[in-house]
Amino acid sequence: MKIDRRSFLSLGLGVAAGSVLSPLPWKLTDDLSIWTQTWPWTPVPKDGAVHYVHSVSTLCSGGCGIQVRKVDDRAIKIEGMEGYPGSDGKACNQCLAGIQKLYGPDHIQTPLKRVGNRGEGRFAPISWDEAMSMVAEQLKKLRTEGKSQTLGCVVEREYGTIPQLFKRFAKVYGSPNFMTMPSYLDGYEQIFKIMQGEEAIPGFDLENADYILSFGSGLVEGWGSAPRMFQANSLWKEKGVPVVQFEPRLSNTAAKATQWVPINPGAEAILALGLAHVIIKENLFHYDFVNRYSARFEAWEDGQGTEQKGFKDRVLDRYDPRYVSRVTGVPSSQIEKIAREFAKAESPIALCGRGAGHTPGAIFEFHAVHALNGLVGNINRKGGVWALPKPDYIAWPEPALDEVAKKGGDTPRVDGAGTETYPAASSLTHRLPAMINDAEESPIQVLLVHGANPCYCLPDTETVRAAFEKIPCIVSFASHMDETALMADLILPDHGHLEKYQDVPAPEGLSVPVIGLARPVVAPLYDTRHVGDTVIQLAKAMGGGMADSFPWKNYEECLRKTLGQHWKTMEEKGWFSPDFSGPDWNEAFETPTRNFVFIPERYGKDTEEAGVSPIEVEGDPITFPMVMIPFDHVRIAAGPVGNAPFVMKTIEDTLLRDKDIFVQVHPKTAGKAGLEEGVLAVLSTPKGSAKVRVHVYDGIQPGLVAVPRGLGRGSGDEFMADKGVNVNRLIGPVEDPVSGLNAAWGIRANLTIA
Amino acid sequence: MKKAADHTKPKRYGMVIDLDKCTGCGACMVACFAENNIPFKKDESEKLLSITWMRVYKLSNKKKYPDTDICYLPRPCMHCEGHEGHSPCVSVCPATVTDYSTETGIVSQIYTRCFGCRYCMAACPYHARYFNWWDPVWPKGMEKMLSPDVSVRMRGVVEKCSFCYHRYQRAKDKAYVEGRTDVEEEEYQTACTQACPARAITFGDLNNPKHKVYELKQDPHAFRLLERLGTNPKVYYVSSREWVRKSGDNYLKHEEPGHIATKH
Amino acid sequence: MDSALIPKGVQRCSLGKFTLLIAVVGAVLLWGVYAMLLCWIKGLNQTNMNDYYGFALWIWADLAVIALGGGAFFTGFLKYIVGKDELKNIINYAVLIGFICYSSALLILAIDIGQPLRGWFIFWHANVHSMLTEVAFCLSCYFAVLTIEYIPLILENRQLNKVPFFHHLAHNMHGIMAVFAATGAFLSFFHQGSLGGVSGVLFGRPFGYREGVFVWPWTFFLFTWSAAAYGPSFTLMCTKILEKASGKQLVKDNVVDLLAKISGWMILTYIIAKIADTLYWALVTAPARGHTLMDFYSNNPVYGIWILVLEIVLGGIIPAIILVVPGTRRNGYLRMTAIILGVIGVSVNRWVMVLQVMAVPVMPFDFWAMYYPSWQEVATTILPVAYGIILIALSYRYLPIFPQEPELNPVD
Amino acid sequence: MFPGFFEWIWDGGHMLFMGGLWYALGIIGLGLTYCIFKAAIETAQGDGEGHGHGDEHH
Repeated sequence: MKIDRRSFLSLGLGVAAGSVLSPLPWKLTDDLSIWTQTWPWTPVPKDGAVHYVHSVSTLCSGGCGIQVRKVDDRAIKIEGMEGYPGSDGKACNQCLAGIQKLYGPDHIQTPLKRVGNRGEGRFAPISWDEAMSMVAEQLKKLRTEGKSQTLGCVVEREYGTIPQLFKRFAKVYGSPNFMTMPSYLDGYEQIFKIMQGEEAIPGFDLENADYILSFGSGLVEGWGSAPRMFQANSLWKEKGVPVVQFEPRLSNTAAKATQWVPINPGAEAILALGLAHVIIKENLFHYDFVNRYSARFEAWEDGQGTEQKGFKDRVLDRYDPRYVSRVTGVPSSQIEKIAREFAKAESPIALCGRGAGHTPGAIFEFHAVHALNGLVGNINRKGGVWALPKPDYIAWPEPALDEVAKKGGDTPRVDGAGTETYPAASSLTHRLPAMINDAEESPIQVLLVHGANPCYCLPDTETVRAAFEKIPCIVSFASHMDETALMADLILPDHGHLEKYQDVPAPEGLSVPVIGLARPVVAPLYDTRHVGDTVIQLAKAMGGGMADSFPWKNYEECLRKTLGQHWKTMEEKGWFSPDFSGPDWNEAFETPTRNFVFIPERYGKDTEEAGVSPIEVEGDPITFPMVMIPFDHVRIAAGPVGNAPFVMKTIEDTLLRDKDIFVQVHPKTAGKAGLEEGVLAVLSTPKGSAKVRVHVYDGIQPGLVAVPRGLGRGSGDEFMADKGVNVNRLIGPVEDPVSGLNAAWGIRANLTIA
Repeated sequence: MKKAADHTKPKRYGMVIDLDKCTGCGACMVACFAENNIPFKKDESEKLLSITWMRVYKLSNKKKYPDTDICYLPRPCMHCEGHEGHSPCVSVCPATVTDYSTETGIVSQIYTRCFGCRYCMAACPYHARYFNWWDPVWPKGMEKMLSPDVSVRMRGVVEKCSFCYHRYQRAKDKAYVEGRTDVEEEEYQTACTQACPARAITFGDLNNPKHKVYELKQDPHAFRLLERLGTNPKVYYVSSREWVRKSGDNYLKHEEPGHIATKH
Repeated sequence: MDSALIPKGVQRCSLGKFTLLIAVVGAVLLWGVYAMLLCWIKGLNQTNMNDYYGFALWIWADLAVIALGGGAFFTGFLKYIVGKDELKNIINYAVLIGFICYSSALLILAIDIGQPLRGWFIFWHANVHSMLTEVAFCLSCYFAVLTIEYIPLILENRQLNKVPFFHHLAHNMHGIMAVFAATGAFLSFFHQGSLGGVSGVLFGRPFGYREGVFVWPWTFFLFTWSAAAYGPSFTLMCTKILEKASGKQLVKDNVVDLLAKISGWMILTYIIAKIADTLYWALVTAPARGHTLMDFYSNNPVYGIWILVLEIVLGGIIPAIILVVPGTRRNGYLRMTAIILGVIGVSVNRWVMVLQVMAVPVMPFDFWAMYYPSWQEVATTILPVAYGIILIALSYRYLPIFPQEPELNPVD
Repeated sequence: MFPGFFEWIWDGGHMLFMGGLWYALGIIGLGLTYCIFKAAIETAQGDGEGHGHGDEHH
């Protein structure tokens, strides 16, 4: 056939018509659409058998009781565990998103040895045997050199078998330097010691309280156990319990409160004493408690036989509402009104610990606030503040100490806690960096860090880093990469929080003691080792008396034996609550006079002379005309562990946008500095400066710059790392001269357009 | 509109959210993300590109210091009933992807049918609908956390809150096995309701006098968002604060909330 | 070289010059194609659209080109149904422009949807209550009609017409073109209207929402009307551009005048209806939902009341008056000004009905959402323009588009 | 789109919409078929040159 143009065209048309009429194009179209519905790069979750595992999450300080939904061997979702004390079926954001920490990319997978410079983040995997012998060798060497006291341990909290294993390790090794991270609980601990003569932890019967005075505590922003506090808050709403929030900034807690009372920052103690003034003056205090169970309310004789003014007269002399109003900025009419309402309530309770309580604050504040509770007699009573005994279920036999241990153990602590200067303190870890930096040779030669993240959480992180640079050997037991692990020489990774057994004395602030049991939800994913096992094995490797002090085969045996008869209950229920009935007032206090002491021994004179004035913050007002205050936000974890991706996703765009943190300033403050919403600015403090964005917020006192805590993580997964600024980098500690605690509530600052 | 199944009474699942209790903690969002396989990107701070079936808005009374006040408002899909099931989004979807069930009152979404025209997003005044601008990606290993109950959405489709419909199915299956025709109130609760630590969210059948929501929605302080548009949403809010109630809808200067006749 | 393909009796520029033009425009086209491929392969994250701005530049471009392409159906309607025979001298060009506009609209839609490979679900799982379904059906059908109207033109190319089958086919198609044109007008009426309905039915968006009759909001009718009114203006504008580019008069003045007059009267009646609609909306519809007119035009960096003035006064009243009054209409400059203002006016209307609808906050605690397109969106929106220029250039060069051209420009 | 398909409903809206649609499609289809067939027949009959150059059709 001759192919001319005509037949070619016809052929083309024929082919076109033919293929349209054939099923081929339709079939292809259909196949393509099916392909788009099953793209191979869009994961299809595998189905399987569903079951639940109960556990306790250790990601937050509150210790949320959780149940984990599993499909076959995969953990799918975390929910709250019904009936768990405090959290009762609920959990905080961090714990709810905990599975992302389990499967997330920053889970450390194997022991690591530093190969780059300190903090550079270059590590090489090594075997467990190698890692363990390296640590053991270091420790042996130090001990033979007679420098056992230069071993330091930093953990987040003191209680539970794991911190106690570290404490015991340090003790038998011969070092007093077992340290915990600062928190408002340190303030309460000291207050119980000096006002009630007790070694105790605070419990707050908030569910039964009927009037809440909060001196800047972020009641719904991470103070105590978050889910418990949310539920308490809802209960208050249902019962119409008044909540008064004193705070310079309209926080979420202030917004939820019945009444937000803006106050000059740092003046909380004065305000508390002003309230006390009204209560005393108008005879509204609890007569029975004050007259029969307290001391030094009235004038008293000191050891030298000199008469000292009592609490009553001191308060009446100095803190009349007009003066207090001037210092705090709270109108005196309001002070009077609140004081009356507070005193007339059945079970009023006053609380302190700023924000989520990451910084203790001045002991005066704790004293003034606790004195208010004393005035209304709401101590160890329904709806009041309880002094709970420290967890005592860990009853290991006293270890036998050899000469080195005794000698080393008797040396004064590096952080100064428990020394003559700060007798009531048990840990002052924020003082450690300065001590190291000021010394020629670091007083800490080997530092073991578990569960804590001092390089992120301690104030003035630059100084902390400098101090850590000076420590010859840092061993981290982190399960996830954090700022401190980055500074370590060796990382002996612990199992993740869903991969191990652990006792969790929890939840914080609950008025009954509870011990929860965290248990493995999934088998460990990587070549990690339970930190308890690591410590026990290290002790065994040290040999001699040290090995004998750790008689357990492994951690699980240690835990089972420690919990003894309770183990079964805990396995079944997930927790157990030791019997506790608070003693009556006549037996409750263990001060020398067996009374609640309004003016503690050591503090009497100091207060008398100096009075209580707001804690001054660092920096000169001319270079730094504003004042920076950190604040806690409930969607940002400010503790050792940062936000999981899901929680990052909940952060508002007025706190973080892309990599920029927002600081909050009042429109007037912004106007004065020529700043507008969203502009880039430089926030500088005596400790450093940072690039920030401005959020103009009506709910903040003019002159302040509020910075959210918990951002600016220098490590971790891509979802949280390098976003925003770590406020701890911009603020330094201010030492409370009496307690040694960090009393800083802010720092002077300046905010200028970038 | 699907007709109600024969043997059970038609339900209208809905929520009552107590804004006095809500603390804005965001646990509802986190629980929702985990329950529904919501993807997450490196940067989620651009909220207009961030998939949050449940989103907690922050409201302000816009007053000056110290009279400033704020309130949080969790916003799931409102599962609007509109007029006889004509919710704003259902009637506009060209491919019958989204539907109002007269059996449950739930507005469904068939991801594999959606071709991503986003008309429904334009129709929804609550911004409850989200588009998958990117392929969902889980870092290596993290796909282990995906729930088999909810399919993962592919790039290019719209998604939204389903009132955890898979939980309803699960509850119904259970009821069926146990020889019951109906699902009990506590058997079917959404993930956000379950997670809300303030117990601010109550979920149930608005038609059923035995369910808590039935009573709660009649609170004199109850309101719904943008009622005046006639969307007829099934999520109620309760607030004791007047300015919050007023923030729930648009009012002319002389108008007062509660005195406006609304459609439906 | 290609003289055998060029229609008899007309003069065309050299092939080299022509190729250069095609190459330059082709480069722009390729840029657009590259952006289009990016959107298809990487997804719509290439755009600056977001969850508040699900409809943006593309949907505006879609609505605008369809409104402007309305010249095809309305001129067809006037010629074949009303019987304005003079319009045969411009109908081919109107059809060509319509074809370009509609094919562009379909292409843009194919880029705009998140799952183009299953875009046909709109037909398969059609929800007849959706305005978009109506749009899709009528748009595709009317595109088929436009193709049918365009095919005989192609077949009239000197070489193709030598094929007897093509010759007969073209002849027969011309023979029953009135039927096609009538169908096209019917389809156009609906899809132009449905496009108006797209925002008009959004009762969740008080800025776009309008009341109406039965299932159709007022915008349904306003859109059809405005397309019929402004479409011919756009045809005239394109004619003018081509005349400028070719340096020849292609259509006689009386034809232009007639179409301009019709367009003018249509704009006038439309703008009266539009003003009535705006008043009713501002005074009744919006206040019933708690909004005042100024809520929609304040507290944001872009949308002020100026846009309403631009649309209605500058883009409506003024061109209507100029085109209706014979004296001003016959003034070439004024006529052109009116036409351009009209084209701007209708484009602004479509912009407002898409982008401002998205921008206005509805929840009282929400905010004005602002948006600017990404380069990929701009490139894919320019793509149809480049494609249109190329198709017009090719058609003009090789097809007898303008019957009056040989007469107006006799070749020596 | 076609009766009998998944989710097909016979209601007023459908009848109106689909009625209009198929009516339009029918006209277009029939018109096209008519033109093509007629052209094919005319081509076969060879009276291709019959109606000149059809300028009147423009």
